[in-house]
Amino acid sequence: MSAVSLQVDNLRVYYRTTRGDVKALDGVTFEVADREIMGLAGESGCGKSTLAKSLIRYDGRMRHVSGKALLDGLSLPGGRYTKVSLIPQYAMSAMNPTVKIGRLIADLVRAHGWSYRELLPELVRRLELVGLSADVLNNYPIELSGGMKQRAVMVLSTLLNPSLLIADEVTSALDVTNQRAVAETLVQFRDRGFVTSMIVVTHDISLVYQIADTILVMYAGKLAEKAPAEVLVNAPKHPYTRLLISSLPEVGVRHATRKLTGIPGRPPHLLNPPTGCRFRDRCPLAYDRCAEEPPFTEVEPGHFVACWKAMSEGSPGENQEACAAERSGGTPW
Amino acid sequence: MREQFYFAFRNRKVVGGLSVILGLLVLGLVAPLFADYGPNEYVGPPAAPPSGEFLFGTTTFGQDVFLQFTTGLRSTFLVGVLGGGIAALIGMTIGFVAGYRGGLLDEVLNMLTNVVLVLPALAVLIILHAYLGIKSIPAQALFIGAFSWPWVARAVRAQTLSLRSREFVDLARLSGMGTMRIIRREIAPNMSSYLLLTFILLFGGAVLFAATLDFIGLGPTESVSLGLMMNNAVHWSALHLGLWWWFVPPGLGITAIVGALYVTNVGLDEVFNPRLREM
Amino acid sequence: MVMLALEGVTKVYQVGAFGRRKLTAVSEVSFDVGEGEVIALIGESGSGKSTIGRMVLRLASPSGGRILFGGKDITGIREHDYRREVQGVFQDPFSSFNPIFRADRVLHMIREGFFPRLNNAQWMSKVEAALESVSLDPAQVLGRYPHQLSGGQMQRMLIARALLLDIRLLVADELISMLDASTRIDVLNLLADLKQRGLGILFITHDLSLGHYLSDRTVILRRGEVVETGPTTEVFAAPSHAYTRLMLESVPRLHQKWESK
Amino acid sequence: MHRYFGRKTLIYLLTFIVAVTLNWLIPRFMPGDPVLRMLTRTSVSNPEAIAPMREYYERVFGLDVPLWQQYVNYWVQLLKGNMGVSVWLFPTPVTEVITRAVPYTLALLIPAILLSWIAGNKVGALAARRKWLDNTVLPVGYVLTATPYMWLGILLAWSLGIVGGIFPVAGGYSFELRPEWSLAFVGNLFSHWFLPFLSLFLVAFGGWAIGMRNLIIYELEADYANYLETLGAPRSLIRRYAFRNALLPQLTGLALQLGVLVAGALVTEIVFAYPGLGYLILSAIQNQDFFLLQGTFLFVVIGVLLANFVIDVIYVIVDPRVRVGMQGAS
Amino acid sequence: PGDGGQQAAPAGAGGYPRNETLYTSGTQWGPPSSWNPVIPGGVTGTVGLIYETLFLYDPNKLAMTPWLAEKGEWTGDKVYTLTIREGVTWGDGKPFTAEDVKYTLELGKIKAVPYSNLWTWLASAEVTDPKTVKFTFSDVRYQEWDNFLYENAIVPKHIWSTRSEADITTTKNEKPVGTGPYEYLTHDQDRSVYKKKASWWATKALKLEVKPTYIVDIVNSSNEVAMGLLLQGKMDLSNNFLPGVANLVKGSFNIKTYYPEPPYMLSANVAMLIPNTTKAPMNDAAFRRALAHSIDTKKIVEGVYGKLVKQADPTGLLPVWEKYIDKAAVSALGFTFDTAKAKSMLTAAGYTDKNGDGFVEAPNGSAIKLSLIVPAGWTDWMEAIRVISSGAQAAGINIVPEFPDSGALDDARTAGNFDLLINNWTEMSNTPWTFYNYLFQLPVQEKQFNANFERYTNDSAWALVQKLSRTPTDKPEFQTTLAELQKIHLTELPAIPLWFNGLWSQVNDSVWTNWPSSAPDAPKHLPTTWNNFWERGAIYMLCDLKPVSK
Ligand SMILES: Nc1ncnc2c1ncn2[C@@H]1O[C@H](COP(=O)(O)OP(=O)(O)OP(=O)(O)O)[C@@H](O)[C@H]1O
Ligand SMILES: Nc1ncnc2c1ncn2[C@@H]1O[C@H](COP(=O)(O)OP(=O)(O)OP(=O)(O)O)[C@@H](O)[C@H]1O
Ligand SMILES: [Mg+2]
Ligand SMILES: [Mg+2]
Repeated sequence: MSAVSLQVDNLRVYYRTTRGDVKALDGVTFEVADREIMGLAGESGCGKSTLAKSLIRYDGRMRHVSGKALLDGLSLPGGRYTKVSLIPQYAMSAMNPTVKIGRLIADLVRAHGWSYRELLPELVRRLELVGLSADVLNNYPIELSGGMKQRAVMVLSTLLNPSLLIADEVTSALDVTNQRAVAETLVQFRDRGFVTSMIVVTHDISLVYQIADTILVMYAGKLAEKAPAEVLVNAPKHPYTRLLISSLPEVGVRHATRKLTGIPGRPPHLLNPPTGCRFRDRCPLAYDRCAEEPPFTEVEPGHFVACWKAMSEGSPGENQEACAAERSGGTPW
Repeated sequence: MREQFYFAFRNRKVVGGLSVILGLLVLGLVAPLFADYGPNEYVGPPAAPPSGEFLFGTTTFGQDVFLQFTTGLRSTFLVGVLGGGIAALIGMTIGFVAGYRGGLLDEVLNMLTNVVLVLPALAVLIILHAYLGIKSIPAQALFIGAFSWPWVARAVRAQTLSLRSREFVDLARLSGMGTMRIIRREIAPNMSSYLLLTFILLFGGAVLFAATLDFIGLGPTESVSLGLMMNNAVHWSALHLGLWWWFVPPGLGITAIVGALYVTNVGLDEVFNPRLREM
Repeated sequence: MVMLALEGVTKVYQVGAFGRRKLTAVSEVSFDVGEGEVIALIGESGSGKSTIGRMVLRLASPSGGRILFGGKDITGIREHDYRREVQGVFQDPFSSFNPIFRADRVLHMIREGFFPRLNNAQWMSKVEAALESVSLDPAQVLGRYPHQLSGGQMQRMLIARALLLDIRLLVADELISMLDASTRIDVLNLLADLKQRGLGILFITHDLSLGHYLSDRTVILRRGEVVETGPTTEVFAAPSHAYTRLMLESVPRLHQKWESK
Repeated sequence: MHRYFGRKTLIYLLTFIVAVTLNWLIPRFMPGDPVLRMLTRTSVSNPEAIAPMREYYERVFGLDVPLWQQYVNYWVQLLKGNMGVSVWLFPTPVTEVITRAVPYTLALLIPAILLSWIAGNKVGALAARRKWLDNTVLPVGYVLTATPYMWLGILLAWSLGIVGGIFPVAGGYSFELRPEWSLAFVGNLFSHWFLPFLSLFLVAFGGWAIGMRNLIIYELEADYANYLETLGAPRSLIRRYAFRNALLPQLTGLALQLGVLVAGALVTEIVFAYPGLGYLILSAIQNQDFFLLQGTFLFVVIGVLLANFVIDVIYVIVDPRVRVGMQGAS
Repeated sequence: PGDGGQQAAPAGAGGYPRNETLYTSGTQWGPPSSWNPVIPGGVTGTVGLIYETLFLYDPNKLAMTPWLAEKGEWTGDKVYTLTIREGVTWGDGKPFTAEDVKYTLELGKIKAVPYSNLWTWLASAEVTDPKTVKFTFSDVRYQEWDNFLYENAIVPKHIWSTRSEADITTTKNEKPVGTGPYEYLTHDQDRSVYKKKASWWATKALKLEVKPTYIVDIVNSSNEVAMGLLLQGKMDLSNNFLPGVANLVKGSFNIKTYYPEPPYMLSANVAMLIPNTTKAPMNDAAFRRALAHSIDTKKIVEGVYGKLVKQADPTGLLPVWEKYIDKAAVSALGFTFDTAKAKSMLTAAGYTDKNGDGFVEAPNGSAIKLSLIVPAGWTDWMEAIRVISSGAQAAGINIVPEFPDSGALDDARTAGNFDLLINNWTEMSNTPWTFYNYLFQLPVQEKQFNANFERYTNDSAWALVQKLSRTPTDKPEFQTTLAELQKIHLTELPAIPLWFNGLWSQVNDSVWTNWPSSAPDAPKHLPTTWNNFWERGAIYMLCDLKPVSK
């Protein structure tokens, strides 16, 4: 993790609706380093997909309000496929049903000025890597099972070795066993250099923890916390992250032994989000300073957080210990 | 719902289409009331071009084309509403039952649907009309309805199939609701916008159908209709004698009504289908 | 005390035109649910969990085997009576509500079907009691449309709906899988409360951690067949079947990384 | 594959049986006596001659045996390709009358269907791309589909034929010509064919153009289009795919529309006095020629069924989804 | 000849030279399908242009003209001797003989041949020598015999005798061999084409020569198509009913009709209002007469037909029979449109409005509501009965127009299930006997196929009709019997004559001239191609035509 690959600076992207702008991405600033896999987590509707999309392509309703995103000096959105690529959530339906997969790939790479014939050996190699035979190129998408399609799409998306790969909820529809296989494949892709860095969007922190180097947590259109995976899971600083993690049932936790609790309340509506810290209403630690918007600041090397409390504490405080104590209640196995 | 009204009234297609339809409907309902003679009566000079007295001129017999046109509009609307309504009723019933009940009943109904679907409806209607001699507009509408439902049944069946697996249907069953009640109270209301669109298309189809039948002289014999006007105009050589005011208005009327229906349909589709709204 | 018992239950679907192909969704499944017991039915997608749930709810009928409720074959119980005691909540709160009606319609349907004779006041007090027992504020949820409610609220409301009847068994088919991590746990806790109140729960899930969190006993299902069953703690601590082990290894855990293969 | 076609064939067979039975049934329960009609129409002046002739012709038309036997005979004859003898054009066999008219109808229908489909789809696809084109194609398309076939025919006949004098407005070819392979004759055939063709073409064209435009817009919203877009595929590629995929429902649409198109052709022929099936049907109705009417009806049904079948085959060839579904894989 | 004709391609590239070709239409309403002269429904000109009859009937002279026959006369009480013309040959070169005549008549012994009833009153036909046939009758019906002689074509025995009985009545006879001036050349769905034969017997025998080398008879698809072709000069003679043609005659379109002013057309048949006399109140002659007075025929003639037709004579006798009309009887018993008179006649007969609904009730108090039917789609008649109904209603008779399908109407008419209808199956012929036979024929049967639809029973009238048939036209008795029949008709009015339908005929004289017309020096033959009218003299029209010289 040396050079910075992706630099997002105060990016604001809103959705136009009849009732006003939905402030789905309201000033986010972060970096993704070379060879970094960054997990992007958060509750539903917090703007994860919006962030992913705005690195690739604005759709008709999205409005760029301010800020910018640079990938190796290239301003995003731009360089689709060759520089930034995406594995979509809807991998099952991502391929044109009436075109053979090989043909689809050929059309696509040719459109980007590559020769399909030259790419073919590499393509076959990668298919084999994910456990597909070269025959699938002669199949129509419908002739493959869901898992096969997912893997084919992964290969397709990364064929031109993009610098940044965005995987948006690629595993949420899968069974645990497949989930693991896909997640591990993603890591492999990075390790083999098919992609330089990666953003893995998911609402499942425990999954992202398995594969990501760093995890970025979003809340209501804003960044809450970013830290190396280990740190974020074991020593989160933002109250939201903490509560989120503590509400996750895990194999090992049983209701009878330890009752988990959820986060009370609901995330604010992004049409008219409250000023100041957006988590304020649900935060057990909220105090008057929170009426002012907390900046997303680096409190430790590589650990960013947007919380007045966390910033003032500087280092892990008593809250952290409390969490650790709670965890020890679980069944140790 | 209120949101949909809001969009409907802002949608140019819906507003434009509806204005044409309502305008013609009102014309059809109101204008004949002001005439103190019947649409088939010889009231003016024969074959007179449009004038202040006879807005659309007169036929070779001196009948008032405007009066015939406005009276014909009534038939057109009647046949559209009835024919479309009957087709919708049959198609939806079959579609709902087939889709919801499934199994053998579905197979049988599906077969029936497919059979009626490939039968060329107009050909069937022509022989039915030819043999039975359809006299009234409701009868004509019945026959039109009886043969234009299959695609509705198909579409409704497909929709019902997908709705049937929605969990609220299971929930309704768990609450002790019977099949028909579930179809009526749970499934149908969910498709109401779709059903409305379907009805609009059927309405337009029935109007065109009726016009075609009237034109070949198989329409209700005891009424005035736009198709019959065209038939008469052609029959009495209006083309060669240059009586354009006799055959232009009825066709234009039909085109306007059906076209407006289609446009309204698309507009409503945009209203109900937010994805299309941006286009 | 055994309340619900499945004995060699099989379900075969006829698929394709004229049902010429057969698909065995559930095969010879036997297990039971006791009074006030939570049984987790765990399996991957397509393993037949929902089919079992639907058979228990009598939304589908078994092609073989028997389902007993209170010792009686359920086909012998009047459907109406059965539904007073056995109800279900489904995976997708969004599709459990008919989107064009107010959300509380799901409650009123119960009234039509089961309490036609209650007057409005009696009924309302019953509804309010049920809502409060799932920690919903009646004033906040009644008269709202589904899209104005959160997923958690919706699921609670559906549970409240079941509670309007004096149910003894609740079939919960993936009822929290669509919810956010933070809301999910609240619903889960609610189920645990209900269990404490003596309700038997057939808890269907593909998420091992959720099953583990709540259940007393676990049934692991694979391709329609039961591969492993036993008290939850035992199954999870010492899985005997290779498939169970594989699943457990694949579960992503916080604080513990996958061991590389 | 077998199952798919087996099922389709079953449906077509059933439709055919229903059509034949309907066809057989209706005239037998309707008012009017075809034989009598034939005799009275041809002004046999002597009243006393009618009764014996009637008896005689009932036998000729096979109307003197029990109903069930008439039904069986009907099928037997039908399978032999014999649709009976026309009452109106006695003693010409119905099949002969029809075979003379069919080339005209096919010459109208096939080009009108194919060209309107192709052109409509192309223009519809273009319209989905360009705003200005969309703004013209859409209203024009709606007006065209909403136009009754006969009215457009009347307008064309009146404007380009009678007033403009550019095209003839009636008949298959000029009365001063004899059929032969000469430029003059073919040109003459063409000029008579053009207006009926045009009116059929235009109405159908409008429908296809709108259909294609709407389908493309839907297709462009599809996941695969979105994905391709995400991967920076050029619009042209996405549009090509969308077009290709939208053609499939359009193909189904074609099968569904066949009946309507045939109907359109029939009325158009009537407007232009084009000597095809439509004109025959009308005459058969007016002359109560049940046998001819039945024959034309069956012919139309068979034609539509065959066309449906062809479309099914094409569909299977172009849409992999159907094929896979048929094999029961997936 | 059929084949030979087809090979002999006409001059010009695949076409027919315009100035040698006559384009006609108005008879053929469907694709040409039969050239069989024995059964009805043959293509226009099958009888007339290809096959010919023994006599023609000349409606101007009201007399028979020998044609294939040289003469025919009553040589005994019940014996008619016919001498055939010499020098007549069939299209294949074989001579025309007395055997052909005998053979043709004997075809009538086949039941399906339309003239089979001939043999109920004809006893035998004998060929006494190659030129002579002797007919012996069991019952002499002069009028009917004349009718037979000029309406039925003679067929060549040498060809037809090789055919089986079934063949004869079902063959299309695609290669007709006749004696007439034309041979069949070719046909398509929408036309049939005739070519002039190299020689025709009448050229030598009667100095007649048909002028057009080709006749293209165009199948009617609709009247407006005919009008279009006529206007473009692509058709010379249209025998269609062309509504609005009066406007064109006045304009400069080269379009002419027989008369340059109303009624434009000669009269061909009479349209009558047929009351069902088996039902009350139509069974009451007084009611029928009152009804007759309520009808504004003039409005029909002018409003519906644009004066293309003529008001009918109250007797219903066509203008050709003018001289037989008993003027005194007409002025005494005839009827005219007079609503007031209709009302008073109704009152006098006991039909009054007792319940004040504006319509009269029967003397016994029962309400009267009658339906008047014409087939749906027959627009001129539909318009006409609207006029009739409103006239009747004005006089207090509640008549409503209805338009059943034509099949249903046929059934109703045949079975007598109707109140009132319009019918016009009374064509111009050689004798008014056909008219009265149509009107009074008895006995009334369960099904009435083509006569006495009013189901009117009057034995004395029927006796008179039969007597008329047995009376030769030149006997004074003929006239007196006719007068009696007219009186019965006018007093009883079992059918109410309304208007004379035209012998629709409009010509474009830009290629051919000298058409029959009312102009002083113009030919006066019937300008028509209708079936059975060739034998009523229309064939002369072809001989009179002159090409416009270029
Ligand atoms: N097309 C749109 N129009 C208006 N609002 C939108 C649109 N798409 C998304 N939003 C809103 O923007 C916010 C962020 O949406 P986004 O899809 O980025 O969330 P997410 O974090 O990806 O959620 P999930 O986990 O459910 O996918 C949400 O409040 C959503 O309602
Ligand atoms: N109505 C049906 N007709 C035919 N097959 C069905 C039907 N319902 C379910 N199946 C099949 O039965 C099998 C079991 O389905 P079921 O829904 O019980 O699985 P599940 O374990 O609930 O899976 P998931 O986790 O995806 O909900 C599947 O293969 C499914 O395709
Ligand atoms: Mg998302
Ligand atoms: Mg399930």
